[in-house]
Parts: sequence; structure tokens; C-alpha cells
Amino acid sequence: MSKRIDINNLNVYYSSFLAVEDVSLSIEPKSVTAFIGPSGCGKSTFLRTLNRMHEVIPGARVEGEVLMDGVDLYGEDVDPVTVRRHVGMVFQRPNPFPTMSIAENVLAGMKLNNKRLSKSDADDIVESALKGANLWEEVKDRLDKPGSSLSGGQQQRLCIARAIAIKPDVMLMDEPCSALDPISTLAIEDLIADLKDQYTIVIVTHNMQQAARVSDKTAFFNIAGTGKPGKLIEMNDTPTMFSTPSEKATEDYISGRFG
Amino acid sequence: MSKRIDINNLNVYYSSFLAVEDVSLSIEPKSVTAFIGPSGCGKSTFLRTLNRMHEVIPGARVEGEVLMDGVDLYGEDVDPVTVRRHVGMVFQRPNPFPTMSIAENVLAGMKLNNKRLSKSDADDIVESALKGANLWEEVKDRLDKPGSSLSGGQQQRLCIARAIAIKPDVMLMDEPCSALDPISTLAIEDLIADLKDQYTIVIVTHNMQQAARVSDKTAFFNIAGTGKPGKLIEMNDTPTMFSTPSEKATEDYISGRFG
Amino acid sequence: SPSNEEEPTDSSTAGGTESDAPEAMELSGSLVGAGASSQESAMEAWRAGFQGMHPEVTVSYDPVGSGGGRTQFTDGATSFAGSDALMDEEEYAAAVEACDGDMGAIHLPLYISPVAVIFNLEGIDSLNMDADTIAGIFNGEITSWDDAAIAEQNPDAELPSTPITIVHRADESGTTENFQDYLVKAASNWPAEETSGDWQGASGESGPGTSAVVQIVQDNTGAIGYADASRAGELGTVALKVGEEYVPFSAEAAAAVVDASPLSTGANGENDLAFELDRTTTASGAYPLVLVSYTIVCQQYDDEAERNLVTEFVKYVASEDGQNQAASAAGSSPISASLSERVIGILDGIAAG
Amino acid sequence: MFTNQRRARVTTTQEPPAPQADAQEYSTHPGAAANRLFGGLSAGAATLILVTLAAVATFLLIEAWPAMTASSAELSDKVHWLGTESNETLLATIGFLVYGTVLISAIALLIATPLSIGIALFISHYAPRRLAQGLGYLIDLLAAIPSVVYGLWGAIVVIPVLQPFYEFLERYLGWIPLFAAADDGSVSGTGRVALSAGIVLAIMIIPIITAVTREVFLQTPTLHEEAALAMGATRWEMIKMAVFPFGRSGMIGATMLGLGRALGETMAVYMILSPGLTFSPYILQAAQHNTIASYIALQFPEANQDGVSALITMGLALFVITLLVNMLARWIVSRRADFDGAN
Amino acid sequence: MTDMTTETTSPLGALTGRRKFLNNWMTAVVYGAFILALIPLVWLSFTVIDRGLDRFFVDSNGENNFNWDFLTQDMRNIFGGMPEGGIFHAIWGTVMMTLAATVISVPIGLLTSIYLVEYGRGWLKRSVTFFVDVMTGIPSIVAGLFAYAVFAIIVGPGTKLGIVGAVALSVLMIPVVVRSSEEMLRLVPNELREASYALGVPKWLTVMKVVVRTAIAGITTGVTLAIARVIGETAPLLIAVGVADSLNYNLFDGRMMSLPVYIVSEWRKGEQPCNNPDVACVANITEMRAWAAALVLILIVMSLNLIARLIAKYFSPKTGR
Ligand SMILES: Nc1ncnc2c1ncn2[C@@H]1O[C@H](COP(=O)(O)OP(=O)(O)OP(=O)(O)O)[C@@H](O)[C@H]1O
Ligand SMILES: Nc1ncnc2c1ncn2[C@@H]1O[C@H](COP(=O)(O)OP(=O)(O)OP(=O)(O)O)[C@@H](O)[C@H]1O
Ligand SMILES: [Mg+2]
Ligand SMILES: [Mg+2]
Repeated sequence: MSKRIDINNLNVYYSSFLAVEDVSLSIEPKSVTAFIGPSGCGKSTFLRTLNRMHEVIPGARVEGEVLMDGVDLYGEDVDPVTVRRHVGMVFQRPNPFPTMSIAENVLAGMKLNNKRLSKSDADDIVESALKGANLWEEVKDRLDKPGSSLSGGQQQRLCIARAIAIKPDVMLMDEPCSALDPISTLAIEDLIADLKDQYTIVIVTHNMQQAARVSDKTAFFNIAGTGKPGKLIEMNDTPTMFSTPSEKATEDYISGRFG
Repeated sequence: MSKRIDINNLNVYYSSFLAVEDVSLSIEPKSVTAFIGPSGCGKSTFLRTLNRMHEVIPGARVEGEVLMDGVDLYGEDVDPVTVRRHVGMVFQRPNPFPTMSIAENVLAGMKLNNKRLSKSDADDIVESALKGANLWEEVKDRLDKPGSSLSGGQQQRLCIARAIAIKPDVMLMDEPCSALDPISTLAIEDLIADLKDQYTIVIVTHNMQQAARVSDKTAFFNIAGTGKPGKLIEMNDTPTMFSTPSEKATEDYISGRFG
Repeated sequence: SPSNEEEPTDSSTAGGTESDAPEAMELSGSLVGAGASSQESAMEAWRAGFQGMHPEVTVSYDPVGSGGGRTQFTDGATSFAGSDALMDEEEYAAAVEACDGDMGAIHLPLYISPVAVIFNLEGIDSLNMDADTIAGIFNGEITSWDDAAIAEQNPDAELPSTPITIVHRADESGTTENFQDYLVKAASNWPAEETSGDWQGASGESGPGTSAVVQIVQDNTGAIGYADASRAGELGTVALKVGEEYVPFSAEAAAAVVDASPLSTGANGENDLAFELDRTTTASGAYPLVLVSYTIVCQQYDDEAERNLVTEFVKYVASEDGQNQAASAAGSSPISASLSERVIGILDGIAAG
Repeated sequence: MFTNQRRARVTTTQEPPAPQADAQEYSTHPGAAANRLFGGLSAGAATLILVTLAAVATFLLIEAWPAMTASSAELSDKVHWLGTESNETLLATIGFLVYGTVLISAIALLIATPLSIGIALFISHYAPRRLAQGLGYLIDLLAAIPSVVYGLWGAIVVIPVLQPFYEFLERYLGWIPLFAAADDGSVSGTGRVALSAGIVLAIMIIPIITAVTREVFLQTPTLHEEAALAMGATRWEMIKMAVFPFGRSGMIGATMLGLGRALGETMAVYMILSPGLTFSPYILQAAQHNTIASYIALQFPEANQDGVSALITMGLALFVITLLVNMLARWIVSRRADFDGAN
Repeated sequence: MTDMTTETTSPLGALTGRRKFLNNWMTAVVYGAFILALIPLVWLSFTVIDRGLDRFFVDSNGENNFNWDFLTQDMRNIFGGMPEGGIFHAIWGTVMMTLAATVISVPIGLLTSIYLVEYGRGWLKRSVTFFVDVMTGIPSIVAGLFAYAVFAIIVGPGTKLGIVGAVALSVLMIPVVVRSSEEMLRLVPNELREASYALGVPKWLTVMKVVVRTAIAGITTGVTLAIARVIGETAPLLIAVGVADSLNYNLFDGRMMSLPVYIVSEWRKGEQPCNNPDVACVANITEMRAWAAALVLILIVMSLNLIARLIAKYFSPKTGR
């Protein structure tokens, strides 16, 4: 599990619009990396290039390299479908499949590769994934209820369980807590702290306190104005970023001067 | 213009769900009052009771008193339509009418009510409202362009212009900057500072820095957990709230311990 | 004719006034009729011809069907009706009510059309058959073209072993009614005892309207059906056994059977030319498989203008000119000269007032 | 919200107490009556729909009543296409027709549904965006082609082309009763059979079903599609996971819309089918089936008053069938509402 | 299943053959379905254009010359295989009856959808929603029977007028208008309603001037499509209006012709006997007329669709970017 990612000179486009310009950075295995920055600066866009979800949008394309343990994810022989098996993703709004039960949601990814899953194997996977997502205790008595019957925070943890059930190497999270209440937020943050023992985690957040609490490294993106591309301003260890940022823009942003 | 509001023991319901419990507070005229608190604690819900927008939602209702200069807005003889002419509102996402030009948007309060305006009166109103909203310079050459052709921040100021064009006594703002970029945010904050000379302003914000910057008084709402009602924890002068809050919860929230 | 000397009157039913230049027979107004769809094509020709002579006149004819036509006529909604079948007693009585005065209504046989039994066999234009053979085919007993019953009567024809496909009308129609009436009366082996406008034989292919039937026969080798003779086109047709000879359909042969037939026993006086068609006639040169569609008119019209419109129009229909027009447009058989004269005489006697 | 009464009280109060005077500032706005009137008007229009529907049912019942209540002997006396024998009575005729209607519509639906879903998927998830827009427009246009044109085309152009294919079907699949030949060993030589009617109806309803399903597929939340893709699903797996479950009720609705069209279609069947009245399963033989609508169109022109009454009874039966189909669809959709993707 | 595809040696591991195969196979099936369905539709369009043009190449002498007579003539005094005869009266009949149906349906339909979206509550809303669905399913011939029965009872048996047809068509049209307008009204974001309420605008003005105004593009499109839906109806008109051969502008007096009914009645006439060599006669003129009328009908429907799109474009809220 858990791999390192090196991004070299990545430009990300929506058709002809350059949304993110010339980003190079490295993400360490078994660590939490946080992306912060004002709205529209391209955090989500950049994050989605890491598991090739970006190209799902018509007209969207990428220039540059994304190396995962040295393999270029955008290489010729690489099938995006396999990339996404290795790099899981959790979205801003929890999105369990509404037609599936809780257990089916967890198994959704598994079932793709392994049609004939024995009942006991399936049960094991459900249990371990839900335990990994800190959700087991709350739902173990109603695994056959629809996933949409859970609260927002529970749904988000269900999505995390669904993502870890396929045992990815990297986990991307795009503002996983922004639709949640404070209590659920705490639960997810605790979970992230647990998960980093096994996974490489990249998290986008709007909440500086959250970034400070959960991440080992922080990358700050900014944008010069609408229509301009987003850029990586600086990346550093989180404590350093929040105490002594090297850029003025970072300091302004972190101190709440704008945003 | 500009009136004081006293709220006594207000309970706010969605059908049978008690969303906000037993709030009593007073809002001073010609001041900015900020409501802060974690997501879902009922800030928006409470704000909307102040101009009877709450009851637009089917099944929604209110118990208690909202006195505006002594008149109960929920009194028997009071027509919500008239209340809303006295208490203007600006929403989280800018929502100019897409079928109207910039000028028509400003005049919407009159036009939609079938008021007949002479051309010169109309022009005067448009100009003064747009000036009041700090937007005149930017749009005076394209008043007949659709309102939706403006940038997000301009649209939000257009909505403010639309609200002040009907000369309300009180102005409610529900997270007016949360959909805006940093530059637009600054413009709106400056505008609020200007407006408080004439209006009683109530603003909901997620951004503590913003509350600190623009408000005279701050009220902190909190919620014990999902399904529980939101409550007013404490209200005080803004500097006092941010330096020496009297409640532990307030301190936790402000210091970023959660949210 | 006296009708043209009348003063113009305002009429509600005929909806028009007559000009006061009698000699030129200038008519105006609108004349409304409804009834059998079999007459539709002929009626189009007649209306066109008549309207050409009298530009101020509009004749309309609604092909609602014989039953509907009679009903509308006896309800007083129309001035004349077209019908493939005779009125029954009730309708005669209702007609007395509807026609002003107590002379009631009469039938005039103005559209005579032979019905051809058409078939599609390569290289064969005509076949001889007696009524029993036709009934045998259409009730499903004879299923192959080389059946002995057919072969016996057609020693010269090279009959293939193709199976027979029966084609009939899917909707209720006068053509079907007359075809089946022929089989009921002339054949010994037709299952039904009463004539009906609905198909009673073996089920086969069917389509709505004559053209659909012709189309189906045209498209299918081995198919046999019945249709207005005018629509037979290139298809093979059957010569019927009448007496000892085989008579192919022709205009004259069709008209002949009408002349040879007695009047119905229920007829309303001598002016009512309601024929009881003699399907079993042995008269030489008669073709008994005909469809006679009547024009039903009142013996008396209250309204002068209406009377004039009806009589002038129907006279035109009965005239040689009118009959030829229909023959060319719809392929009907012109009525004989004597019948034509008789009809015109009857029309001249229709009263007004 | 505010009655006239209240307004009257406020305006006639001579000396209101101090706070009351202020309250007047917030009292009824001008035009409150118009507000109420408008609300009433729209509720009235809605009620009118109920009234219309009740009227449809009532008028049909009134007109059908004579035929429904007459004894079969009495009725067959007046309406000669109805006989006295047990398989010729009005009820039996309706039975045959209901069977024929359902059979032909079922054929149409069986052919049209999978194809429509295929096209809809092609447009929503496979075709390049530019092309998809054009195709969407094309499908909308085809949905608007009048059914009489389909009938004309079916009767004159299509059937002759289909007939040889039927012989082929009979030769190789004739052991299935559905495709069995008549006693003389051949299928209809004209192709004017239930299968033809079914096929032409299918072609007719494909654009309708496609248009609706396409809209539904396009509305699948990106959230769910991306959830599936992010899990490493292929395109087809994503469709199975996210698109179909979400569009399930929409697809059922679209199918029912198509079925409704097929059930009620008159002219196409009228022009294409050699009708007959039996309960036979043979869809390659002529004179076996007919639909209610086509039967009405066939008999209406020459029908007398009692005949019309009998035909209206059949119309009522058709109305009831479509009502049942609608209710069934609703029931299917609501059955798993808990798990419904549209929630 | 075994591996069905040649696999590339992906550094991250490849898809199992079964999944890849299924994915490719389903792609093929979807493309196949699309092409299969396209065949009849293209075939139909081609046939109608090809055969529909024939009539325009027959002049009044039966010669092969292009002319527009078909659009300017009616069927008065046309019989047999006469090479003339057109659809002027049928176009007008179609236009008049469809227009009347629209005038009846749109106010009722629009108000009902407003009720459902803005006011509806409780059992009335539920039953209206349900019965609008039921009404969508009314077979067109039943609608014709209904209109016929209503006028038979009120005016007298056998009443066949343009307005009877219009009533039948509006029974078919109302539910379509309700459904599409309802959908469009629902698409109007709540925030616009709230913006209006917050300005002290009463509900009905909000509905009329904000909600309906914003949705007007969609509503007009819906109405136009509803018109397209009923303009091709045949069976109800056959029953409720009958046939006519010349122009009639009066919906309340006499029968009217319409294009779909014209098509059927010409088709029913079939091949005409041409046995008088002195008169110009075209045996299959009726079939030509039927196809030509079908072509014109389709063109009308298509231009309605086009107009709907243009209207939608014109009225739709300007985004300005
Ligand atoms: N599907 C798309 N097509 C075209 N442009 C897009 C698309 N999605 C995003 N963009 C543009 O790309 C830029 C970056 O957007 P992105 O969503 O990545 O920002 P973000 O930093 O995630 O913002 P937020 O904090 O609001 O989520 C923005 O200018 C945005 O308008
Ligand atoms: N229309 C509604 N119907 C029922 N419950 C609602 C509705 N809107 C909000 N609520 C509930 O009322 C509570 C308060 O919601 P409210 O939107 O007022 O919170 P808030 O403090 O404004 O949150 P945020 O910061 O996310 O805007 C929440 O529990 C919410 O789920
Ligand atoms: Mg984002
Ligand atoms: Mg809020």
C-alpha cells in the first residue's frame, strides 16, 4: 500500500482554459498532505489529476507528469481505470449509491473485480472496511438499509469505507468535511489520523484550522484573478507554513486577511 | 430608516422539528450585528424569521415575538408582504433576476409590484441605489445588460442595490461573501461599513475574521448535535467576544478547536 | 319543369335562395347529403359536374356509411341519402315523418357497380366459376388453385397448386354485403343464412376499404378477393355462371340484372324503385354480382328551393351525362336509358309546398 | 393570508392605541385580493382537470350504457357485427380485442425498450458531445412525426420487406407457437400480421421512449457517476452502478409513456393489420388479432347508434387498460422508493 | 470467461479480460442499438421525402412539371384520377383546430402547473398529479369518442364540427402542457422566488413576473411540442370532425379537413380507374397526394420544433458570458 507521488510541471486545462499552471511537488507516502487556497484557485482540479478523474470532464486535459512510485500515470500503457483502483477518492458531498444498501455500498468496488465473492469473504470485507472508517459500531445492525438513510457524517464515512475496501495506495479527499456538522467533522479528522498509518492521503480543505490539525505538509495555491490560472505558491511542513510562511500571500491568506 | 429589533423567546420550527430554541436578543439600530456558529446551528433559520421569510417554507412556523420598534412582526394585523418591504434581505449566493437588465434588477422591488415610475425617477433610483452599493462606477455604461453578466462580487452588490432601492429599515445578510473571491469580499465588507450609517444590519458569517472586521456586536449560536435545536450561546460586543468570551464553547469555536 | 318557375324563398334547410331567372335554371344554395361510401367517388364526379353547371350551388356529401346516411336523412338533417341497402319498415315510417307531407321517401337506383371477384395468378386473366365454387373458396373449403372444382370449369387454364389466400374487407361495407347476398342466394354451400355487411366467410387477409383489398390481392400471388369492378385493373377476374353460360362482368351486364329484377315487396308505391335484386337470374348476359346504391329522396319537400336543388341535382345524376361522368370517374355501370327516363319522370313529379 | 375582514377592521379603526397605529404600517398590502384570486384561479384550473377526466369517464359511460345494459340478443339484433353466440357477444369481442391490444403493444415494447435505452445511452454517455446534441435534436424531431405517417409507411413500404423475413422466422423458429405457421403450412403471404404492427409501433415509440430516457440519463448526478469511476469502474460498470439505478423510475415512466402510445395507437394498426378476433398466439398469421382502437376506427364509419354505443364501450375498456397500466407503473416506481436514486 | 482481449502490459496491472471484454462488448451493443434504430428512422424520412415530392411534379395536365398547386388548391370538384387537388383546405383546418385546441389548453394547463408547483397541497395536489398522468395515457381515439359523445349529448347526435375536434385535441394536449410547464416551473431556482418575496412582492406577482417569466422559454417550448404532439392526430378527428373537401374557416359550422385525415382518406381511395383517354388522369394520384401531405405535415411539425428551439433561445435568461 501507500506510495509516493511526484508531480512534474503539470499544466491542467479545461478545453483551452488553463486552470492550473506549472505545478511541481512531491507527496510522501504514509503522510497527510493538505491543499489550501482561496476558492477557484484550482485545488480540486489539481487533486483530480492525481487519479485521472480530471479527464472525465469533456474537453479536459493535462500536460506534464504524475509519477507514482516512478510510473507515469499518464503514460501510454496506463489505463485510467486501473489508476483509479490504486488511487481512491472521497468527494466533498457524501455520495453513497442511493439504490444500494450500506453493505452493498462498501462492496461496490470489490464486486467489480471479483464477481463471485463468497458470503463470508464479503462479510469480512464489509466489517473491516467499516471498522477502518469508524462506522462499524453505528451501522452493524442495519447493513441492509439504504446508504442514504444515514446522516451526512455517517454517509461520508461510508464513502471512505467504500474507498478503503478496494485497498488503494493513495487516498484523495476533496473537502470531505465541508458539508458536515462539527461532530461529524471531528470523527472524520480522527479517522484521517488513523488512516495515515496505511495510506498516502491528500486532502483539500477550506478550513485552515483543519489543515493545521490533520496534515503533515501543506501546499498553498493561489490565483491572481478570475480567468487566470491557479498556481502553487508554496509547500512546506505544516507547522512551518502556519508559523513562518515564506510568501507574503500565504501569510495574508492564513491570517485571514482575505478569503 | 433604521430600527431596533427585540426578539423575545423565539422558537423556530420546521413542521415538528424545533430548529432554533428560545432565543432572546436585541439588535441595535445603525449597527452591524454578526451571527456566527457552526454549520446547521440555525443561523440562517433564525435570520429568516426577522423578515418572515421563514414561513415561505411549507410547514415552517414560529413561536414568540419579534418586535420592530415595538410592533410585533408576527402580530395578527401584520402582512408578511409589507414586513419584507421594511426588512430587506441579501442571500448567500447572489441571485439577480436573470431575465432582467442591471437597471431593471435594481428597480425590481417597484417593477414587480406594478408601481409606475417616471423615467427620470427610475433613473434616479437606479443611480442612487447603485452608488449606495458601490457599483455605480463599474456598471453605469451597461445598465441595460443582463444582471447575470456581472462577476459574482458585482452580482452580490447588485443584489444589495436592489435591496436598498426599496429603502428598508433593516438589512439582513446571510453569508453574503461566502460565494465570492477575496477581492469581491473586501468590496462587500467596505460596503457594509458604509451602509451601517443608515441601516440596521444583521449579517450571518462563517468567517470569524470577517465577523471581527465588520461587526459591532456578535452573537454565537451552537448546536448540541444533529437533530437537536440550535441555541444562542452568548451575545456581546465583538471585541469582547473575540478576546474574552464568557462561554467555553464560544472560546473553542473561535479558537478553531472545531468547525 | 315547374320547379324553376317558383318565386325564390328563404329557406332554412337548403340554406340558399334561387335566382329569378327560371329559364337559365340558375340555382344557388347548398345541398346536403350523406350516406354510403361506395358512391363516394361517383358522387365526387356528380358534385363536380353539377357545381360546374351551377357555380352558386354547393353540394356536399358525407360518406358516413349507408346506415348513418339513412339515419341522418330520417332525422331531417340531410336532403337526400345514399344507401347500399333498402330502408326497413321503421325507416320508411320515420321518413314519412321527416319528409314533409305523408308520401314518405323513395329509392332511386342511380349507382350500379358490378362487383368483380379478383385474383392474382400469373398468366391467368379470367376464370369461370359457379356460385358454389366461389362460396367454397371463400368459406375455406377450397384451399388450392388446382382444386378439382375450379379445374373442372376451366379445362383450358393451367392452374398452379398455389394455396389460395382469401382477401376480404375488414370494415363493414356495401360491397361485402352484396357479395355475400349473392352467395347466400345463389350458392348452396354458403354457411350464413342472412346477408350482412360484415364478413361471414372464412377469415383471411383483410384491409380497410376497397383499395386495401385490391392492394393486397395485387401484392400476393394466389390471392383472391372481391372489389368494385372498376378497381380490378390488371388483375384476373372471375366470370360467373349464369344459367348455362359464364358471364364476365361488364357495365351492360350489370345494368341488365337490375332491369331484370322485380321491385321489393315493401316498396313505397310505384315511384319507389327499390329492387329485390335477382341474384339467381338466368337472364342471358346478366351479371348478378352487382352493387346497387340508391339515392333516397323525399316525395315532397316543404321548401321550394330545397326541392329544386334536390330534383335538379338528382336529375343530373340520372342523366346520361351524369351516368357517363360517374362511369369514367368511378367505373360504375350507367343505368339503362329506360331506367334513366323513368327516374327523371319520378323526379319531375316531386312536389313542393 | 389576510381576509378582507381584517383589512376592513384596520381601516375603519378610528383611534387605535399607540402601537396599533404603528402596526398599520405593516398591514395588508394593496392587491391582496388579486393575490387570493390568482391562487383560486390556479386551483380552479387544477380542479377543472379532475372535472374533465370525470366528464370523460361519465360521458363515455352514458354513451356506452345502452350497449352495456342491453342483453346480447337484443344488442346483436341492432348491431350486426355482434352475434348472439357466446364468442360473438360484446363482452367476448372486447376480450379478443383486449388480448390483441395487449399482445401487439407488448411486442412493440419488447422491441422498442432495449433499443431506446441503447440509443439514449449512446447519446448521453457514448457519443461525442457535439454529435450527441445533434442526435438529441434529431430524436426529438422523429418523436414528433405523426403516427399516420408511420402507418402509411408501414403499410406501403415496410410490410413487403418484412414478409420474407417472416418466412425465415417460421422456417427456423416455427416450433415456437408464437412463430407457428397456419394449417396450410405457411405464414401470411402479405405480412399484415401482429408482428408487423408490433414492429411499426415499436419504430414509432422508439423516439418517444428515447427522448425521455435520454433526459433522465443526462440528469444522473455527476456525483454518483464520479463515485463509480473513482472506484475504478469501467464505463459500462459506471452505467450499471450509477446511471441505471438513478434512471430506473424514469425509464419505467418512459416505457409506460411508450406503452400508452402503443395501446392507443389507431391508424398505424388500422392500416397495417389484417384483423381477426381470436386468442391465438400466432403472430405471423393473418386474421388473428386486432386492437381496440383500430377496431373502433374500422367500425365507426358505418355504425348505427347502438353500434356507436358498443364501440364506446370498447373505448371505455381501452381507457381502463391505460388507467391500469399507469397505476401499475406508479406502483412499480413506488415499491422501492426507499432505494430510489432520484431521492 | 477467458481473456478475450490482447492486453497491454500496464505497469499498474491491467483490467481482467472479462471486465474489459464486457465493457467493449457493451460499447458495441450501444453503438449497434443506435445504428439499428437509425435504419428505420432514416428509411422513413427518406421514403417520405422521396415519395412526397412526386405530387409536386404533376401539373394540371398530368405532365411532369414542378409546381406548387398542391399547396394552393383544395379538393373541391376533384374526383377520380384528376391530376389536380391539394391541401389548402386541410392546412387551414389543421391550423384552425390546433390553434383552438391551444387556446383551450394553454391557460388551463399553465394554471394547473402553477397550482401544482406553487400552491398545491394535500389531496388535491396528489390527485391532480395522478390524474394528469392518467390523462397523459388517454388513447387519442378515446379522446375523440369523448368529444363526439359530449357534443352528441349537448347538441345532438352526429354533430361534427371543427370545435369538436379542437376539444378532442385539447383533452390530449392539456396533460402534456401541464407536465412540461410543471417541469419548467420547478427548474426555476427557489432563490429567485425568495429574492422576490424578500423585496416585498406578493406571491402571485412573484409567480407571474419572476417564476413564469424566467421559465417562459421552457414553457413555450413545451407548448410548441404539445402542439406538435397533437397536430398529427388522426383518429380523434376522423371521429369528431369528419372530412370536407373545401375550405372552411368556421370552427362552429360544418366539417373541416385536416392534414392527417386527408392522408388517410386519400390513401383509402387507392388507385383510380383511368378509362377515359381524353381526360388527363393519373391512376396513383391519391397515393401521391397522401405522401405529399405527409411530407408537408412533417415539415410543419419540424418547423414547429425549430420555432420552439428559437423561442427557447430568445427568451431564455441571458447568462451574458
Ligand atoms: N468543468 C469545468 N469546466 C471548465 N472550467 C472549470 C470546470 N471546473 C472548474 N473550472 C474552473 O477551474 C478553476 C479551478 O476550479 P476548482 O474547482 O479546481 O477550484 P477550487 O480551488 O477547488 O475551488 P473551491 O474551493 O471553490 O472548490 C476555476 O476557475 C473554475 O471556474
Ligand atoms: N427547509 C428545511 N426543512 C427542514 N429542516 C431544515 C430546513 N432548512 C434547514 N433545516 C434544518 O434546520 C437546522 C438549521 O439549519 P440552518 O440552515 O438554519 O443552519 P445554518 O446555521 O444556517 O447552517 P449553515 O452555516 O450551513 O448555513 C438544520 O438542522 C437544518 O437541517
Ligand atoms: Mg473545489
Ligand atoms: Mg445558513
